[in-house]
Amino acid sequence: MSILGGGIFKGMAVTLRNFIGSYFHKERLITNDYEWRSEGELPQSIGDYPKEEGEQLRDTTTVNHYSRNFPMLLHDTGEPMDTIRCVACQICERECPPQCIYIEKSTEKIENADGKPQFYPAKFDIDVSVCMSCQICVEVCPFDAIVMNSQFELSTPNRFGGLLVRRDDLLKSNDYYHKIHPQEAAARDQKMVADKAAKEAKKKAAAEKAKAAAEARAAAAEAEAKEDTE
Amino acid sequence: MTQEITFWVLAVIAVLGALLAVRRRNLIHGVFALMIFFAALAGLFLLLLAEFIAAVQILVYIGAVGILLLFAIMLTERVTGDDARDITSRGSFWGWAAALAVLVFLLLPTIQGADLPQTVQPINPSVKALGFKLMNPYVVTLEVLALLLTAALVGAVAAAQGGEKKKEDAGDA
Amino acid sequence: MPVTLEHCLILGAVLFCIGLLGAFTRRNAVVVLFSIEIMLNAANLNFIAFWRFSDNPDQLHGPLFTLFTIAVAAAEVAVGLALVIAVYRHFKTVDLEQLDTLKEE
Amino acid sequence: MSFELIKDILLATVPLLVIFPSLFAFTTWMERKALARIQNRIGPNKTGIPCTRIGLFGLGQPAADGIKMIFKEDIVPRGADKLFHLLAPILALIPAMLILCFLPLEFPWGKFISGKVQAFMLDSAVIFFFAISGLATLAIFMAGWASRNKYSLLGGMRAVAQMVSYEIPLVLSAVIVVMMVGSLNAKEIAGAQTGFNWFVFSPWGLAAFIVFFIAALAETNRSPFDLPEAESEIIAGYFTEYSGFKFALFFLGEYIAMFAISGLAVTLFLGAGDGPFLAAAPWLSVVWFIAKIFGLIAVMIWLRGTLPRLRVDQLMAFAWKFLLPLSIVNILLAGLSHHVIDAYPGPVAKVGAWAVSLVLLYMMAWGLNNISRSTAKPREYLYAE
Repeated sequence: MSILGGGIFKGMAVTLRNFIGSYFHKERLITNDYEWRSEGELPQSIGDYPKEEGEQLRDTTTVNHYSRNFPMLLHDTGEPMDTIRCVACQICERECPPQCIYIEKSTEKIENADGKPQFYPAKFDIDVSVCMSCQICVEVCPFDAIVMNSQFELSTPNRFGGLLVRRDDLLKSNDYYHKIHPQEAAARDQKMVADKAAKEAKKKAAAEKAKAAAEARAAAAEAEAKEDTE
Repeated sequence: MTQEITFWVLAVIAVLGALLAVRRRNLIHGVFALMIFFAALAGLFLLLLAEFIAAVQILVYIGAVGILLLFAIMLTERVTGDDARDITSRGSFWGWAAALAVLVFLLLPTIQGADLPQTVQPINPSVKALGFKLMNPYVVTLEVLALLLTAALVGAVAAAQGGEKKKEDAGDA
Repeated sequence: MPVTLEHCLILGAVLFCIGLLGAFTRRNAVVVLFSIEIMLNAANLNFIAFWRFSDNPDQLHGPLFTLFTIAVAAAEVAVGLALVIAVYRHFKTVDLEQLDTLKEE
Repeated sequence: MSFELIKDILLATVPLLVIFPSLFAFTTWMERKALARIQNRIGPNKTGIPCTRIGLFGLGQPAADGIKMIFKEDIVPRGADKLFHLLAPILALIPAMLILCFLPLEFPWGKFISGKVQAFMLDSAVIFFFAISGLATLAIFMAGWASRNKYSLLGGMRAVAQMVSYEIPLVLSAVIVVMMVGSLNAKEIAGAQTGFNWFVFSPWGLAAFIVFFIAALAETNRSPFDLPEAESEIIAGYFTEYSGFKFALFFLGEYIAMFAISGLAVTLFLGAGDGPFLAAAPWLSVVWFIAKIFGLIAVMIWLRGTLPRLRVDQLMAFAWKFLLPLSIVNILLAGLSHHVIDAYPGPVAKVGAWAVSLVLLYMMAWGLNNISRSTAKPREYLYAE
């Protein structure tokens, strides 16, 4: 039979081991230190933050890959404006609960990666001070064009215009997405590939059915033509 | 000299505390005034060098009786007395008259007339002597007191708790 | 002039009469218990005063008797409040004016 | 007004008023760092010297909390009892500070200025200790009532019920030491334990120390017994409606009460100010005293990092069905073995008495532990129809 209060002593032994261990094995500690920014003045608006993904990558990889902050637009590998996924269908603008997305559709169409002419957003602004990072835009987007970024260096002294993120600051490449949220990015790409394959299969099946129906119609037409000639 | 001032200060606090405890409409204010009264009395006991009694007074009255009164008030009605109902009983004038009569009867003839000992013996307050006294001549009283307290404990719980029996009759009737 | 027995007795008498006043004039049973406490404490004060100015204080009669009265008072408050709660549960009021079921009509 | 009297009182009380609140600041930092380390994080390490980036292990955190508390807006609910709402935190602090004076702390500078070393050389110090620490219960009730909010009143009533029912085992376990020493004076109790024969080394002393420590945890609403102020319970119990400096006063009061009660535990059981090298430097006794207090507080923090919170009925059942009978039996045992050891002065009787009482206490505790489990019956309402 365990001695009286054995459970309490076992529990206390665990916490004691944890307490002492945290001083010797540094890898136990889950808090990674926040290194201070350079002394300089904070940029006036979010756009002025360094855009090259190398600089932002240093920030976003310090936090673990579960963290989600504010949305970003995705483009496939290549020139951002050529391979942008967003087609300005404005579903996310309508679905966004705090209405913090503002899209202006472009007038003409440009070729996208699959060669189909598509609209693109001439203007795509997200007001970060209003966005509550609820990820509804990510769920409703049919083209997987908008996903959550985990960049946290966004503070600006200017409260009104400074927190409005323009389209060019939002655009990030797909492999940047792979770097910050590896599992989610992989799952999303897999889903896209699977959807495309399913669509092709469906198209192929539809094509065959159409061909079969055409042949059946052609055979029926020949049969009628034969009856008229008799 | 300091004794004189402390006595008068404590006396005034005690009288005010008692008056507030009795006259306040809001019972909670009354209980806290009563506790100030107990504290003032504990100070007076200290002044009269009855140190152990002051400690027991604080422990028993403020620590236990006060909290008990608070619990009792919480369980009964009309605590804050903000409804317009009258808080004094009907014959309150005669109550005042009786209290004043007792005061006058106590103060004037008995206290003025009696020749009271003025000598002040040196006292070294020691709990040990009190303990020994409690043991040899008063040990029976101590045991009876213990019995009384247990009986009061059981009686209080029974009286306050006695809901079950009546609840059943109320249920069947 | 230093504190004399007379001061304490007068104070004890005044406090006792305030307790009496409370007991006579208040409607609420709990306040009557307050006033009984005040009266008991006034009596304790007189005991200690007489012991302090007595000629053989090492007999410790005053403090001993006060100890017993404090114990009895505590027991009395406990039982008194239990009764008040029982009365409240039965009659739905602690107003002493309304608790007159013994009075014959 | 004799100035000698005032000088003595000031000389004895001002060091307490200076030392213990600063120890309070250090303890809050220590608690947050220790709890963090238990949960595999680092704890505050950014607030070092203000307006610079030198975070010296977060030692500036108590100062930062203090300043924040001073400048936070102090909201008083509209229906609240203004007077009592203000008075409650003050009343929570006064008894905690007052009982510090009863601890037998000999400050070394006493002999230079020939002042009285201990504020109140009271004959019945232990009784005064429990009497005045009972006032804190009152302050909690006043806080609960004054904020005119159902939940804080409930939290206040729970806290009062808990403190009242844990005060009895606290006093009973102190009775054993008083019985052994034969005096209520804190200095005599400390004197009786010099040379390492502390009371905690005898079996009844150990049992009494454990009961005292558990009851002290409940008395200061800490760790497994912090039900009244638990966030997940009734918001924040009795100090829901307090913000700003009054909230800080409550915390100061709680921590100083923690110091005071562990000070008493050290005086009663761990030989106040008794330690090695005392002959060499007598002023070391204050250092030993405060070191032991910090030892007990470290255990309190350790328990806070380990044990989950008790439910109300478990709390009550534990006090009345486990601690109380155990301390009563402990008193009987201590008295019996005290006389047996006096009657037969040889070591045989001492070892025999110790062995018997150890076994008896363990079996008693084990038996009580099994029957004291509270089976939470469905709640049966007595008054609410």
